[in-house]
Amino acid sequence: MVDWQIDLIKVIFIWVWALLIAVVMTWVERRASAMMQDRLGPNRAGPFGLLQPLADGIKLFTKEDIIPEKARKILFVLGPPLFALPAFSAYAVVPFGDKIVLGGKEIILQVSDVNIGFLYVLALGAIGVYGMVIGGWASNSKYSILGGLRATAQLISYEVPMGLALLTIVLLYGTFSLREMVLLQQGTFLGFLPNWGIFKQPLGFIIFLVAAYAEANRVPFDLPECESELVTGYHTEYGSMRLGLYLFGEYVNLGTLAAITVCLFFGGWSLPYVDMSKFLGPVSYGIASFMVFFLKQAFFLFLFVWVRWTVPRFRYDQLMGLGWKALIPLGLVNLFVTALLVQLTI
Amino acid sequence: MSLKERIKECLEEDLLELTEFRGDLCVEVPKNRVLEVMSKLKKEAGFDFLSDVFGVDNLDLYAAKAKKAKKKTGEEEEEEPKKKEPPPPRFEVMYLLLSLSTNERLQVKVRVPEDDMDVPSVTGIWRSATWPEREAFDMFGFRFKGHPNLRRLLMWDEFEDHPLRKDYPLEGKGEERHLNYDTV
Amino acid sequence: MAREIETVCITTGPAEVGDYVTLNIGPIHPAMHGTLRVITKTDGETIISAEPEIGYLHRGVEKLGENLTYKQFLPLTDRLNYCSAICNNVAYELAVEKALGIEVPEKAQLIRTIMMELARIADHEVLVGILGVDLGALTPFFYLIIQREEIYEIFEWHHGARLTNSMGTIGGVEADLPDRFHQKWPKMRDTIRKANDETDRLLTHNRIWMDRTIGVNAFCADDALNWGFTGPMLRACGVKRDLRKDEPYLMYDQFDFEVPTGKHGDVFDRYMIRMLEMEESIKIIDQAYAMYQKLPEDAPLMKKVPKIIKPPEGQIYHAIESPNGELGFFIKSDGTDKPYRIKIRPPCYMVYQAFGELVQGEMISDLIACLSSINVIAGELDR
Amino acid sequence: MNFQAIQGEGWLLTKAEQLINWGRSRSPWPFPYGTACCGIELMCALASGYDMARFGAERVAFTPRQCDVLIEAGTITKKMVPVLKRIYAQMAEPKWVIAVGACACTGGVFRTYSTQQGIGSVIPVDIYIPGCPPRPEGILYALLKLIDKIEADHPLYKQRQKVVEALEAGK
Repeated sequence: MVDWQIDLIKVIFIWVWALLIAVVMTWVERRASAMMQDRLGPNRAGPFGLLQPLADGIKLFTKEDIIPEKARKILFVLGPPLFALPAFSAYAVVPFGDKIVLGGKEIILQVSDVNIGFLYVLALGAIGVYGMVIGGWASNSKYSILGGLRATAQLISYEVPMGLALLTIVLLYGTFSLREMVLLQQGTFLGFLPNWGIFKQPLGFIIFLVAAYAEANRVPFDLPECESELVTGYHTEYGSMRLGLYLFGEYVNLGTLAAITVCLFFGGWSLPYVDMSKFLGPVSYGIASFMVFFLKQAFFLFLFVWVRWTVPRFRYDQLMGLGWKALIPLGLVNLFVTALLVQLTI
Repeated sequence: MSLKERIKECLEEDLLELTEFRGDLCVEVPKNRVLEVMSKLKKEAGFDFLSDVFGVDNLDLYAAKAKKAKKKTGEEEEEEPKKKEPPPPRFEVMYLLLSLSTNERLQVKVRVPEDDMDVPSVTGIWRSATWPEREAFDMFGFRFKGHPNLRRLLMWDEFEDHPLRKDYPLEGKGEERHLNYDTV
Repeated sequence: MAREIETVCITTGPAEVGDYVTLNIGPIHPAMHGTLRVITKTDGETIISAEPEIGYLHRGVEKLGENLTYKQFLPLTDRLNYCSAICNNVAYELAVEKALGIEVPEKAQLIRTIMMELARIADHEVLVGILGVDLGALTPFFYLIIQREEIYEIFEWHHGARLTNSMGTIGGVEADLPDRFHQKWPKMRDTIRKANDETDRLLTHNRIWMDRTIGVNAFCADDALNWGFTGPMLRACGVKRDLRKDEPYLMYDQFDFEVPTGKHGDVFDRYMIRMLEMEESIKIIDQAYAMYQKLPEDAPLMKKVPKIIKPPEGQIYHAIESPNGELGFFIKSDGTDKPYRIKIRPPCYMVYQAFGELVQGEMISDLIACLSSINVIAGELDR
Repeated sequence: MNFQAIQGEGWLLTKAEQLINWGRSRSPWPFPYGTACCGIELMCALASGYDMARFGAERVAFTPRQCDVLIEAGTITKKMVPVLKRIYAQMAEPKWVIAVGACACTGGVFRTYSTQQGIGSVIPVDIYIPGCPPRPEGILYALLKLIDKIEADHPLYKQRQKVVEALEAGK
């Protein structure tokens, strides 16, 4: 196989994977929330209601497509794809496994190992905001615009602590490439802990996780589409498949964030204390590393759902206060201390 | 001192009538003295809580009474139509007062004739009269003088009648609210 | 923390300066419980003025009452506060009984008490659940709803309806406590406590919950009395007033229970008072049930009342402590079989008229929290 | 091309119709227009004990654009009628309406000056549920009936007619 064919296969694989995660997450969220609330959840479409997302998709596709008369039509149409696409694209730099040997060729399980992969992820995360703001503004509805405004303020202010938390990681590993970071997390730390980012940067991890929840618009930070206040926020006026794209993009986004959390803080595809490559064949090692990565990612996806159905949501000013008054100073202190430690140990 | 005596002492000449039924005291006061009476009751008699304000339409009550009287007296009345007294005021406004310290309740009644629907508003004494007075305006048509915002409360703004009046039919006169995108 | 609120009339509002956005919330809005509508002027997220508009569920109950006989009006009282219909039924029955000048037998009083307190628990459970939903915590709602279903089961055994109970009649109650109640209650007491405990653990000490509720919409006692607040809303402001204690009806003067009061009148206090009141209600039911068990089994349930009820001419007002506050019925009788005028004094009506002042200067999220914590039931608000 | 295949018993369009109906009937997102007592029972039907979400009626959204089934639970007063009309107009096709309870069906006990005597005269209604209020089971039963109705629908009827007309013109 030539290189471009391999790349194509990897791209298709990652698209299907992202889509599958989004679809399954829709189902998991509904069923898991139902289980937490002493209910059953959707169980009529297919076995255990597994086909529920498909039914929703078919329904949304065949629904009448309404563009409100007074909406900005071009922007209204542009909003949902702008929201969903960056989330998909961010998957490109996620190393979802170590490597696999096929036909004597060593293939890295990552679409492209960009050496600034890290910045790429941050940049795409920021672009996703436009989808919400444009959608909110173009709808010409007061609830939508309030949702859009909340989204902007929230996402921009949580980019900063997220960036600070990530900077400490960069300082620690001395690289911008996600793959190299994962490789640096093999082995043990202090002799008994896995050499994972979370043990070296516990504070950074907490800041990153909180910021990730805010980036993903999940409770307790789901202010842009907070149901009881703004009806459904920025996508109040959206119906049919455009709404589907927004809902879908949200789950893809969750998948990306979970994957990046795993890469940065939980050793990516590597298992602690065990080196899988020693006793597994080249092909099975590739698959196993992917499975390990996927399981770790699944845990974080479930964490998103778990938190979503447990806590109440913040108020707008409290959210801002948490971002600017707690997370950013903490992030700065953390960055400073890390820089000092890195300087001293080198 | 019993409540009755206290009320009598407090209201003096403003007390037109004092009735008691099953332990509920009801005093009638003149319409133009409502504000003074209420402040007196609040400050001197200790009725510091306004439970409710509403109207009563006595149209049917008077009609039934006249019918009864007619039955009793037979044809006598027809012979002397000139002697008819001017009809009693049609409406009443009721105020339900409560004393938080002694837990006593008092009903204050004001008679309002149909041709003069102006009643002084007590919103200056109790803010709690704001919506009840608006509702009384909506349902009976009392004009509360001094009310900050006397608009219809329960019915829509374009509605013309006052539904709780006795001469308004139960099923209405077929009013409908029409679609108006500016005011919905 | 009770702050002084300047006396700006809500309806005239502040002068029209600046660029404010008029945001219409309701009547169909997730937090508006179906039929409420608030027109707000906002500056960003801050509310400059809010004016509630009601009447979207005005069904003409009072006019209808003038055209129905005393017994026929009873089912209509269910549809006032449909979250705790039994309290409305009993309030109306007590008012008519007062007009008739009769007192119902002890057993009937105890059954009424038990049912009313169960209804109070059901009502408070809905309120706490909905408050959670409106603040983003959905899960406690489901835990509480399950308990409410259990309470509904008891109602169903006793008088055959879940929601619109029409319990009892003028002069007593029609049926004894169902047999299954005796087995059910001891178990249910624990499950109610467990659900409350779970809710308590999920919400009360949750940092976000505390941030969202403590100090929000604080209201001082003087203002509250001036606006005509009653019930939990008034008690949250620190006024210890409960008609069950102050003007005892039925046999409430014989029970031993506490009246929980708050301090600041904020959303958190209102929430806590409801949580504590549920516990007090359980206590009352236990005592009433103990007294009930001491009575002979063939004790009368009904006072003899004529088939057609014709109270003598006169007017009475009788109020009880419903879950929302003082629920009063004013009945003017002209000696016929139909009430000449019925006026219902709904508790949330008086609270909701102060809504503009309650939320002025707060944020949109607080408006939602405030509305949920008042527990406005459109049925009794608009009648 | 076989003419028979298009005229109604055809394979492709019928299967497409079945697929669409399957999707629609498995995800009837409700718009809970609960105004009065029935709204509380609707809430019970959505909550744990009865769990309407089993049938896919999960995502309760209060924006008419995103919903399929308008569940009108409770009295509609004359003051509310314009709002109801507007909400119905804002919903995207295909849309269905369930009228829950006596008040929504006929006005119920409230035969008064301010109550709309049944919403059937204002918006088209698919399913009426009697009861004051109906039990949650009643609401679930109505939803199942609605699902039956959706499954018997012909969403591609217009397209089919077009093909038939084109073929007939070409003959």
